[in-house]
Amino acid sequence: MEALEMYTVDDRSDVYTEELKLNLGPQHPSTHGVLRVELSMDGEIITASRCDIGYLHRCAEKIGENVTYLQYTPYTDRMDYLASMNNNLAWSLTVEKLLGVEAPERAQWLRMICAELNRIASHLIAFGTYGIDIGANTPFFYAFRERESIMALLERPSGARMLYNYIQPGGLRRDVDENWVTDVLAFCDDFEKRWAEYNTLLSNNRIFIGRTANIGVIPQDVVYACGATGPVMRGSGIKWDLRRDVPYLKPYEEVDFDVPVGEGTHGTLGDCWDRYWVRMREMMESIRIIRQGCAALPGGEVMEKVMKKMYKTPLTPEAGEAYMRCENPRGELGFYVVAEGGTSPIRCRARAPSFCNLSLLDSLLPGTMIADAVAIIGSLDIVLGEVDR
Amino acid sequence: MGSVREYFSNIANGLGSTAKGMAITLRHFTSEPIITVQYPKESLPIPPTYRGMHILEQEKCIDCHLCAKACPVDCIEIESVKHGRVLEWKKFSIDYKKCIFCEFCIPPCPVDCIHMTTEFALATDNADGMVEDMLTWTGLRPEDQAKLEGKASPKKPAAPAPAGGGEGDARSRVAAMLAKRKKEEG
Amino acid sequence: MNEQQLHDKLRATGLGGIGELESSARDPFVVVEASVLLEVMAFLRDDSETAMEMLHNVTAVQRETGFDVVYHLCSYSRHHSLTLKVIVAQPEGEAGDWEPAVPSVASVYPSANWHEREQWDLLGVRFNDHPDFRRIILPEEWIGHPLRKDYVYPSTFGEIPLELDAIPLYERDENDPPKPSEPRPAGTPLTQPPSEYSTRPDAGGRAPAPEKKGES
Amino acid sequence: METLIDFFTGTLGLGPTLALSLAYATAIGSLLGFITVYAMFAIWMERKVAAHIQQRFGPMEVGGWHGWAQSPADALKLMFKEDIIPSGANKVLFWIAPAIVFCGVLAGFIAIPFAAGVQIVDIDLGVFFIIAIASIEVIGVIMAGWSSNSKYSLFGAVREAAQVVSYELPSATALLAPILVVGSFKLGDFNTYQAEHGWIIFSNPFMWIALLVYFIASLAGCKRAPFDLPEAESELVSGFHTEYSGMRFSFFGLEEFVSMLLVSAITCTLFLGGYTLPFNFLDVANLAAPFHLLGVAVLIVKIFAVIFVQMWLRWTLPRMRVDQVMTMGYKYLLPWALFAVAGTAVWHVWMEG
Repeated sequence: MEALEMYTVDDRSDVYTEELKLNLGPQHPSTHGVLRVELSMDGEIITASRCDIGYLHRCAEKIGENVTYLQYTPYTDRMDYLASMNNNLAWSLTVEKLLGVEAPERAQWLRMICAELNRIASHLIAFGTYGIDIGANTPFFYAFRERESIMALLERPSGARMLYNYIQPGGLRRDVDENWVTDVLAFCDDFEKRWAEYNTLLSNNRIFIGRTANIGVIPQDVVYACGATGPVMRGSGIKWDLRRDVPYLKPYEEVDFDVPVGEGTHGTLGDCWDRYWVRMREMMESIRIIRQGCAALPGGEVMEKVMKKMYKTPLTPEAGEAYMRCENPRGELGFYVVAEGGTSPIRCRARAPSFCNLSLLDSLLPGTMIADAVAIIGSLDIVLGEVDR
Repeated sequence: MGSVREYFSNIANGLGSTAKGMAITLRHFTSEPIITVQYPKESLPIPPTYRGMHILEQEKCIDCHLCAKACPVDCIEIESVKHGRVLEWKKFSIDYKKCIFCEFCIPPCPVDCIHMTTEFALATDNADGMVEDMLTWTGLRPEDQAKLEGKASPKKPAAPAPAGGGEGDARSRVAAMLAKRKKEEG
Repeated sequence: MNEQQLHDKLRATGLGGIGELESSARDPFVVVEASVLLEVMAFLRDDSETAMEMLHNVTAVQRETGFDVVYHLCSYSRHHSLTLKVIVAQPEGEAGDWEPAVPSVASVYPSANWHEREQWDLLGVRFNDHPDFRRIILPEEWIGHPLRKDYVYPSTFGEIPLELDAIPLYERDENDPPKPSEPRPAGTPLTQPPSEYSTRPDAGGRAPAPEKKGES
Repeated sequence: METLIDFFTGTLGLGPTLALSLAYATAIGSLLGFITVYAMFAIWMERKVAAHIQQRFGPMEVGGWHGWAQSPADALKLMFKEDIIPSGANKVLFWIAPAIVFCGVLAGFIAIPFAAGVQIVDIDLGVFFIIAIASIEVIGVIMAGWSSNSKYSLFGAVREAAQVVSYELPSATALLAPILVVGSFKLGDFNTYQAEHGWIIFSNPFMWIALLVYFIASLAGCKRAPFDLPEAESELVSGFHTEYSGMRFSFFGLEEFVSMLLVSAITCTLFLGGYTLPFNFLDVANLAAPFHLLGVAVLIVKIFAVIFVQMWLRWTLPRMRVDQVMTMGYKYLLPWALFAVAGTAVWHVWMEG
């Protein structure tokens, strides 16, 4: 094997051992897409790692400079394709900030409910695929069962199952049907029972805890230094949530919810299990938000009359720039848009949470085993569509 | 003593959590209903808002190209010739290799002639077949033909409606769907 | 602290090269000289009142006169944020492949590492003293920086053809030619070239006001 | 076996050597047939159990009723698939590795008593013969992993070697407990003992520990979840058989199910009464000539019960890490196996005085 040129001396004896280079990905079941990690191995132990991304680069930022503000909405769907609703929301808020308009109140509440439903769906994927990473296949199917209900709910107003393109600058594409709210509440009731089931099956399983506790510990200063956000940040015990601390939608100020943080229940604070458990509890917080949102949902229009003409005449914001941060399931998604008149921005930058969270990986892997590498990548919960954009 | 207690609690915890997990899976095995559907034989309901393949009501269309301009991926191609108020259709095609089903072509239409159906099964073994012609007839209609012949130089004869493809042809499925919908609406 | 207080605080450090606060912008920003960038960053991070723990985002923007490098900083303990800008003007007579250079802030905020690599990769902005200065998304051997306004899409990468038509979608069987499109009667010559709608106008000049062609 | 030889010499009047060869050929042929049919059924069953645990249907199309013909169809498909050998692989080892893996497991069956008299050879050290011969499989796996010239395969092979060698200890030790009770290594004796004295599992409370330890260790021996490290799908792609395709690949798949059958047969014979019925309310072993074959059915039902538990566990539990597997083997299973053996010995000395 050509990769075995480098010989290293094992400190413990005078036996010569060889360093093994292992390519984890881009075609690998557990890299959650097309991530490639170049590992240097000493037996099962990783000694060094180097991330290689870019296999799913689809020129999203270049496209943003060539289409109108409205036309870019479906492209944001395809960044973090598991949380399209949240991406739409972030982009719409950015454009609204640039235009200086605000969505009607009903649209704001519906946006919140849809974004939280999508957050649950996204965390369900994180939960299910994390089970598969660790080797438990069944929780994945149970997670998809509930995700299917969410997709069916979101499909009714938006017309699509994954790439919703529903939240648009100025409001929503269309109003929900009359039974929708009742069905959402019915889903919430059902989901609570299922959630308890997930915990019995996977979260509290001794083998699962053994595989995830004390693995991939991220200290708080590293979180700040590497720009990690979302559940990765909260898993390390930092109580920060844009929804609570910088409410970007009015309803978030009015609903009551907790920000779950890691507590180091089964080991060190900031390990894989803490990050996993933060996601699990966030699903229940989202259910709380959805319930309050459904109770307080006001009537009215979902899109201003003035904004509706954007479908025929492209939006032309004044020259200027806007940066908007939103709490996505994977962390803080930021859109930075620079306009110089005209119908397209001259720069359209997406600060993707997965991109920043993934930059932690190289510092986490050395010293762990190959099975832990899979657990750590899974606990960061990356979506490569967003990393590479 | 701590480690001894840990040793035994590990065993108890391991066996206990395994037993609880097995109880859950056994309950699913025995009593929970099967939730998947056998797709081609049965299928889940699709809401009427679904964004599937397009359908064009050609009689209404005024050839304004607004849908083509609204398209973020430029997948709509329109060709027609105007004889005063009469339209001679040549082409109205949507390239489903490009289409991202974003629905932006629907709202700009001033006459509400383009719609999205619930048809989504686009799989084909021939990528060339992904460019769907939305027209149900091309050229001039016979009455328009006669009208034009009366006052202008003779044109090419009007074309009959092109024969639809087989049962599996997505376009004929969409056409059937629209006919059914019209019937239901009365 | 709001942006004005942050700006006063920055001014009070006595570092030169700190511009005025652009408070009229939607996100108020401060223009900083590249020479003091690192000191400003280090001050904002370490001072207990500013306490900018995180560098949220690094963006480069190409304008007609040069490049802006934009840093979005935010404080998680004090709930405030600030935008810093370094403006690198394009010198007279420089060609389109001119590469602006700013100091890398990766030594202050390690999170800048990947962001700066991405800006270099896509926009060709050099970050001096970067710990691992490589392309991040495109291959190392790639020529040019695709987000530049004057970037021309290459026809090949090494020996790989990049034009879409050069890559067959699938291998066609010679004996089974693709189904020809349905026959359509020939009409009068086209009055409008179809290419008007199949090519995209340049950014900014897109989609004129709708005209009701059907009623002419 | 003797019945077969008698049939060939007596009824057909053949010479003793020919009769012996023909008898063995018939016995092994029917065993192979049984194992093939079993493996196909077990694969179908695994898919069905997994599907129903996950609220799915599983295979439904091939063959009509619940896709019963899915496995034969898959086998047929695999047979016609291209046999790819990666460049740089050691061709000879790559070719023979699946055969060695399969032979090792298959050889164990010659000592299994399926019913009274339905046993190819009743070897004196039958229990340890099976344990020993089934370990040959490890050699095949290491050959497969090493010869593939793939790093993932190599990882899988090394994990398999470490795991199986470690888990031989607790499994063999746990089997000493029933051996102590019966006082013989002959598998046939276990059935006669249990026909007289009831199932060994009820003979003393320590036997439950021994059964549990053996069951867990045998899971590891068959590379079943939660010990499926050698082929850990999410870590090593497919472990030692990553590079295999077609029929050679299917041998590795079959091997897993056949070794499940083998360890379940041992579990049933040594702990759960073999082919005898509970409380021996129908003395299967001493029925009239054709009816003693009923024992085969009894044993198969028991075996499938054990196999169902193995499948059920697989679809419930996550996978362990390699160091946790070693900890489990050496720190948990081995001491408890020794404890069960010692407890059994003390119990029987004390009770039977």
